[in-house]
Amino acid sequence: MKRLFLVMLTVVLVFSATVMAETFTRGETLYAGGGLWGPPTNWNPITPWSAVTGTFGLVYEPLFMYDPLEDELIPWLATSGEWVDLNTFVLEIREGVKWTDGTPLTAEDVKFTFDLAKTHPETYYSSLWDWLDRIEKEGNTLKFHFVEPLYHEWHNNLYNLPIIPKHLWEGRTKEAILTGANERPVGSGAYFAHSYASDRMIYVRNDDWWATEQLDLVPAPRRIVYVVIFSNNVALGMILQGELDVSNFFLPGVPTLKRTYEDIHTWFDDAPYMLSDNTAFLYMNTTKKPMDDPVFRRAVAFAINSEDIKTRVFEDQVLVSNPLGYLPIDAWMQYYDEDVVEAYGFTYDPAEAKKILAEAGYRDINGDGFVQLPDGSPIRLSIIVPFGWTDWMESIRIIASNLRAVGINADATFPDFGRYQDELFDGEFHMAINNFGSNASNTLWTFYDWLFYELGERQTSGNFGRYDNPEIFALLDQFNRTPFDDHETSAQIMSKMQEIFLKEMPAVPLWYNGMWFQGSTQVWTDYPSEHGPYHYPCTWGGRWQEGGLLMLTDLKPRQ
Amino acid sequence: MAVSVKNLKIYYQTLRGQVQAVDNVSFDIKDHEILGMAGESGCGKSTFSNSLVLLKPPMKFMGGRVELDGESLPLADFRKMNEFRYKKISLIPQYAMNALNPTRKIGRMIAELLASRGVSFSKISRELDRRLKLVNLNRSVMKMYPFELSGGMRQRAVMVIATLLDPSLLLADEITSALDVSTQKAVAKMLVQFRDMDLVKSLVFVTHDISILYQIADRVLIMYAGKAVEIAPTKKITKEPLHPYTRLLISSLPDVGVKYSERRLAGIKGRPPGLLNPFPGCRFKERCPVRFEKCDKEPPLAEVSENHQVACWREVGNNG
Amino acid sequence: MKKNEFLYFALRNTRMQIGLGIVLFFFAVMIIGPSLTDYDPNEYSGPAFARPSEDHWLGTTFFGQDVFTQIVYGLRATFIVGAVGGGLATLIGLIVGFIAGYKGGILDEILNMLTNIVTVIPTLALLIIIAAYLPYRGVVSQSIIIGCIAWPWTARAVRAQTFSLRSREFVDLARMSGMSSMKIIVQEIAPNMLSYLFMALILQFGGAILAAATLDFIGLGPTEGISLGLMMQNAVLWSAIPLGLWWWALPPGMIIAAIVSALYFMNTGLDEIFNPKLREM
Amino acid sequence: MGRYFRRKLLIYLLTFFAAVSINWMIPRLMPGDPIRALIGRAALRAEAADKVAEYFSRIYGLDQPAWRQYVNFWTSLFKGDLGISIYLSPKPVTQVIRDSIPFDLGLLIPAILCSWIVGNKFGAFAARRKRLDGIVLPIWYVFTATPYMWLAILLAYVFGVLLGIFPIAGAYSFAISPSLSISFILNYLKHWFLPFLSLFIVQLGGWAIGMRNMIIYELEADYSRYMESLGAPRKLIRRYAFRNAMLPQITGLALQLGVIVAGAVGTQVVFSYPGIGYLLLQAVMYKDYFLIQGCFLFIVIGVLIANFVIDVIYVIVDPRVRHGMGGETA
Repeated sequence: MKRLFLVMLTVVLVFSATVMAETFTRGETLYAGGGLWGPPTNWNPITPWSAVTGTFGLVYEPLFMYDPLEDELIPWLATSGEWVDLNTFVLEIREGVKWTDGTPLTAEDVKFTFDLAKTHPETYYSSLWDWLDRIEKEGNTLKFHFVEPLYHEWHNNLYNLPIIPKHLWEGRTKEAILTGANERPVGSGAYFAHSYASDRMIYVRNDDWWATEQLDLVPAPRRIVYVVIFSNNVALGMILQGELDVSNFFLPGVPTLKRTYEDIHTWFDDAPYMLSDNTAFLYMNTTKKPMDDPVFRRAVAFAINSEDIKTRVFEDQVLVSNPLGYLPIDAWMQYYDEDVVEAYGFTYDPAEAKKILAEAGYRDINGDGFVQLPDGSPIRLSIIVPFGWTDWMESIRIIASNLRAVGINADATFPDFGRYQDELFDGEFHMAINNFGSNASNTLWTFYDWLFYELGERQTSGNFGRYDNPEIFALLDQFNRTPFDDHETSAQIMSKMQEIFLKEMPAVPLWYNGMWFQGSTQVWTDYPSEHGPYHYPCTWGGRWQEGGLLMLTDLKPRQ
Repeated sequence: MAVSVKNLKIYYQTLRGQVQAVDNVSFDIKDHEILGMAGESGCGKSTFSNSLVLLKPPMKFMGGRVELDGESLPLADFRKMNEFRYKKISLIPQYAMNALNPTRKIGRMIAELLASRGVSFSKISRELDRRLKLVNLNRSVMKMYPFELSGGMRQRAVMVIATLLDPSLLLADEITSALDVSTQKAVAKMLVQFRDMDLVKSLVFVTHDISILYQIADRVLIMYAGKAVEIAPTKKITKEPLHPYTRLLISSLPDVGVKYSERRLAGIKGRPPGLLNPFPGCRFKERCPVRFEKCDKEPPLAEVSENHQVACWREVGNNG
Repeated sequence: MKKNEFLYFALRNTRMQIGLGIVLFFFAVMIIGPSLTDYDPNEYSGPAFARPSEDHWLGTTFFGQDVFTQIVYGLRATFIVGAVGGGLATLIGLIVGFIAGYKGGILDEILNMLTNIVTVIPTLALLIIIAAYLPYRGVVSQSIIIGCIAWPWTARAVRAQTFSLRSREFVDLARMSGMSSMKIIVQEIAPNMLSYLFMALILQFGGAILAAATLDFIGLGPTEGISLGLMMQNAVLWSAIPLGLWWWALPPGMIIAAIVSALYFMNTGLDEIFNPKLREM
Repeated sequence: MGRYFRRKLLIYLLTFFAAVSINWMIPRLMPGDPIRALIGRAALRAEAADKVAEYFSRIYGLDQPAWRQYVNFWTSLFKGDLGISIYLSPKPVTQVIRDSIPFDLGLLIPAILCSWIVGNKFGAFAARRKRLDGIVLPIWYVFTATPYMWLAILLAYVFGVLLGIFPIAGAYSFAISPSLSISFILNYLKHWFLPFLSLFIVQLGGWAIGMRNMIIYELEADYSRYMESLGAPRKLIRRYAFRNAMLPQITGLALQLGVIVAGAVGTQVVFSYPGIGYLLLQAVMYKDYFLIQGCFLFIVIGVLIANFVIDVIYVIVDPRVRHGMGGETA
C-alpha cells in the first residue's frame, strides 16, 4: 500500500516536472477585490444580480460612460445622443466597434438589446416599453420614439444598459436569455472573461479593443485577477502584503494603517479618505404611531448625532449628510436649495428635539424617563439593521442612545438579513437604516424614486416607511417628465420636494457611505485620487462604467 | 521446602497513610502441598497473593523475605521479579473470567504471551492440548475469542494458561467464589489433580470459604486483619481450632457449599478493625469473647503443637 | 464508597483543583465583575483604541467600549450557554440513551434513528428559522438550540452504558421482583451512572461554550447583548489584530480556552476520583 | 449476518428518508423569499422586479404548492438532479458541489487523518507515563478548548502577515493557473498548509486525550493486569491496550469523516479557502433552498455511510460484535 502510494507520487512528480506552470507576471497583473462575494457562476448581463463583476463594463459596454465627479456622460458605444424633439431621441452608434468574435457592432445590436425587453417582458429593463413606442433604425442612427418620455429615467438608462450582440443572442431560448449563465461571454469591451475558479475571476486584456484605436485608451493591466474574499481581515492582510492592488472593501482601521503603511492609497490623503457613494437613511415607518406624526419625525432628526457616528464608527472615513441627503456630486447638488434648507433644515440639537416633542404633546407622564404619546400610551421603538452589518450595528446603537437621551425609548436590534428584508418590505419595522437606492447617479430621480417609491402591497424597491403623499408623488413624476436640460423647471420642482421632505421628514439622512477604495502602491501607481487622475474608483458589479474602467487606463506599473 | 515467607510486610500507600494489609506474616509451604488461606474479605489474603506476582503502587513492600526453592524473591524490584513471574510463580486471579484480552483469539494470545517470555509455542503446543483435555476443554477453544466461552470455560482456560510453564508456586485467588457448588468441586478437583501430576509444585488456595478448603487443602492458614493467626493441617484446624477467631469462623460455618459471600459472619459481632494505623495488641481483641489484659500486647505466632501455630495469648499462655 | 470519601479525593486531586479553581475564578469574575465596573458593556465609555489603564483595565475597543466590562458580561452569556445548552444536551441524551439502552428492540432502533437524524440537521438553518419565530435571538435561545443539537453523543454513550448495566445481576433481581422499568432506571441504573453523567455534563458544558463561540463567530450569535464569541467576532471584523488592539482581540479567546480546558481538566480529575483505578498515588 | 445487514439497511433507508425530508422542509420555514434576496442584489424598478421575481419563481418551481414541490424534489432526486442553485444561479447544485468538494476533501481528509494518527500515537505514548503526561495533557486540553476561528486568525496573522511565510488566502496563488506542474503543486501546498495546520492542531488534542483516556482504561483492565502478573513485557500489554482502545477511536474517526462536507466553514471564512462549508453558510443566508438541500443531502449520506462503515468495521475488528450479530451491538 505504502509502496504503491510512493510509486504514484513519483509518477506524478516526474510528470509534473515536465509541465511549466503559467505564472502571471506581477507587473502586468492587477489584483482586485470587493465586488465578488461568491464563486463566479454567471456572466449574463441580463441578470445583473448574479453576473460577476466586470461582466458589464469590462466585457459588455454601455452606450455612454458616466463620470459622477464631473457629472458628464462620456460617449462610448454611442458617439452622441440628443433630443430632436420632445418625443424623439436620436442616438448615433459608433462605427468601427467590433465584438470580440470579430463581428462588427452596429445599431442593429443596440436595437436588439432594447427590443429584447419588448419580446420578453421579464427582462429587468422592460418597463422602458411602457413609455417607449418604437425604435427606428437608419444606418448607424437610432431614433427612439416615445409615447410619453420620462427624460430622467431615460438618461439614467443611457449608461446603465449593457449592449449585447444580436447574432449570438437572437437564436437563444427565452430561458437561456433570462436565466442562462452565458459562460463564454462575447462583448465589445476592453477585456475577455478568460477563466475562473471558485475563488477568482480572471480577465485578460482585449488588445483589439476599439477604444485603443479610436480614443487612444489602453488599460494598463494585461490581466485582472478579481479575487473572492470572504472577510475584511483577509482583504486587509492581502493589502498589507501587497497581494491586493485595488480593494473596494470597507476596511476599518485604514486611517490608522495609512500612518504606518505608506503603500496604502486612498482618494483623499486625509479624512474623509473616501469619496461619498450613497446616503444612509433612517427610515421611519409612517404607518405606525408615533412615526405617523411629522413633528415626531422631525424631533428624531434633531436628536441624532451623526457626527458621533462618523468619528466613532467610521473613523472619519465618511461625511455627515446634508439635511437633504444629497451626495456632494454636481448632478445632485445643482438642485440643492440653500434657502429651503435654511428655512426647514435640521441639525443635531437634542434640546430642540426635546422642545419639539414637548410642544407636540409628547411628555413623560408616568415619570419613567421617556415620553409618551399625547394620549398617554407608552412609546417603545426598535431600530433595525441586518445582523452582521457591523458598521450599521454600531451606528444604530449610537442612534438608540441619542433617541433615549431626548426621551424617546428606542432599542437597537439586529434581525438576520432575511427578516430585516421582510420587515422592510412588509412594513413591520419601526425604524431602519437603509441605503439600497441612494447611490450616486446622473439624476436625482433615482434618489427620489427610491425614497418616494409609489405604494404597493409590498415595498420592495424603496419608500420602506410607506410615506404616502400624493403631492410628492406627483412632483416626482413631473420631474421625471421634465426635459433633462430644463434646469429651471427641474429646480422649481426640486425645491418644492425639498420643502416637503424637510417639513415631513419621512426619513432622516445620516451620513454618506463611502466609495470604499484602497489601492496598494507596491506594484501599481497613479491610482485615482484628489490630485488626479479623476476617475470614480469603482469596481463593484454593474458600476465599472462610472470610472473603474477608465482608472485602468491611467494606472502605471511602479518603476 | 518450596516456599518460605518471613515477616512479610505489604502496605498500601494511601493519601491518609499506610494501610497495613499484610503485616509481619511468616509461614512455609512444602513441596507438593496445597495451602489454604482463609479469612474475611479485607483480611489481606488477596493482597498477599497479589504481592507475590504484581507488587506495584499503591501496594508497597515494607520488609520481610520470601524464598522460593531457596531463592529469595526480589519483591520490591518490579523488573527483576519478571524472571520469576509465570515461570516460577503463577496466578489464577479472582477475575479469571475477564483475564483474557477480549479481542484476541485465545490461542494467539497464548502464543504471543509465550513468545514474549521466550518460550516457543510450537514446542509446548502438545502439552497445551493435553492440559486442555485435563480441564475438559476442547482444542477448538484456542481458535475462539474469550467471549465465545462461558465464564467457567474461561476460568478453566486461565487455569491451563497459568500452569503452562509448570510453576513452582501457583496462587489461586478466590477462584471458586463465583461458581455454583458442583462446579466449585470440579475446579477444586482439577487443582488437586494439577498438583498430583506435578504440574505445579505447591499451591496457595486463597478463599473466604473455609468449606472448600476441606476438600483440597493440606494445611490451612487463617488470616485476620493483616496477620496470620493460625496455621495447621486441615484436619487439625477443623477438629480443634485454637484461635478464638478460627473457632468462631468454623462454628459459624453453614452447611458446606452455601455461599455467604459478603455477609458478616453470623456468630461474630462487630467488624474487623481498620488497617490504617490499627490499634496495638491483638487485632482481634475487640471482638474476642475471651479477651484479657495480655491481649493489649501483640501475640506472636507460636507453635503450640506439632505443625500447629497460633497467635493467641491464651494458647501461647497455656503452653508457656 | 461513601460520599465524603469522594469529596476527600476530589479536594485532593490536582487536576480537579486546578480545573475547578479556574472555573470558579471566572465564575466569581462574572458575579462580582459588574460591581467593579461603572460602564455598560456596549456603552461608549472612553476614548477609542485606549490601551489598558486604570480607567479601563483591559483597554477599550475600536469604538471606545470598555473591554473588561464586555468580558464580565460576556462571561455571563458563556456560563448560561454552558449550563443551559450543556444541561439540556445531557438531559435529552440521558433520556434517549436510557430508554434506548434499557428497552432495546424496536424502540432502540427508532431512537437510534432519531439520534442519527439529529446529527445531520443543519444547525445553521435551524438557528435562522428559530430566530425568525422568536422576536430576536438571545443567549438562551442559542443555548436551547445548541442543547437540542448536541445531545446525540451523550445518548450514544448512555445507551452503551445502560446496555452493559442492564445485564448486571442487580438489575435482573429488581426486574424479577416486579419493579417497573421506570423505577429500575431511576433507582437502580441511574445511581450507577451518576458519576458518568456528571462527567458527560461537564464535557457538554464545555462543548456548548465552544459551539456558541463558533456560531457567534460566523455571525449566528445572539442578536442582543454581549458574549465572548461576539467580542471575538467584532475584534476580527474591526481588524483588531492588524491594528494592534491585542487587549481586545486576545482576552475573549484566551478566556474561552481557559474555561473550557479547565472543564476538561475537571473531567479528567473526576474520572480519577470516581474510578479509583485511575488514581495516581 | 445477512439478516443483520438487511435490518441495518432498512433502518438506514428510513433514516435517510426522514433526514432528507426534514432538510427539505427546514429551509422553507425560513423567513424571506429567496428570489427577492437574489434579485435584491441589483436595484431594480419595482414593476420590473415583480416580473423578474415571478418568472424566476416559475423557473425554480417555487410557485407550486408545497406538496407538489416536495414530490418534484424526490422525483428529480431519483434522476440525480439536485436542482439549480439560486445563490449561484444558474449553476446546477451538483456542479457546485462537484467543483467545491475536492477542496474540502483535500484539506479535511489529511487534517483529520493526520491528527487522528498523530493524536492516537501521542496519546497512547503519553498515557501512564507520568512526567510526559503531566506536561502534554494540559497542552492537548488547551488545543481542543481554543475557539477554532480565533486560533486560525492568530495563525494567519503571525505566519501570514507578520512573518510573511505563508499566504493567507485562496487555494493556490492568485497569480498562477492550475496545471500539473511542480511549481503549481508547491504553490498549492503552500496555501494548503496554514488551513491544514489550524485544523490539525485543534483536532489533535481531542484525539490524543481520547486515546490517552482509553489506553489508561485498557491498561487498568483485568486482562492487562493479568498479562502483567504473568510477566508479559510492557510492550505487549500496551500493544493489546492500544488495539482495544482503537475501537472507539475508529468510531470517532468515521463520524468525523461523515460530517466532512460541512466541516470547515471556519477555515474557509478565515483563509478565504474554497469549499462547501462557506457556500452552505451563504446558501443559508440567501435561502438557497436547492443548494442547502444538496449540501445536506451529501452530509446525510456522509453520516449514514460513516455509520454503516462503523458497523462493518466493528464486525471486522471487534469479534464481540461479530458474535452478537443479529442481537444488540452495544
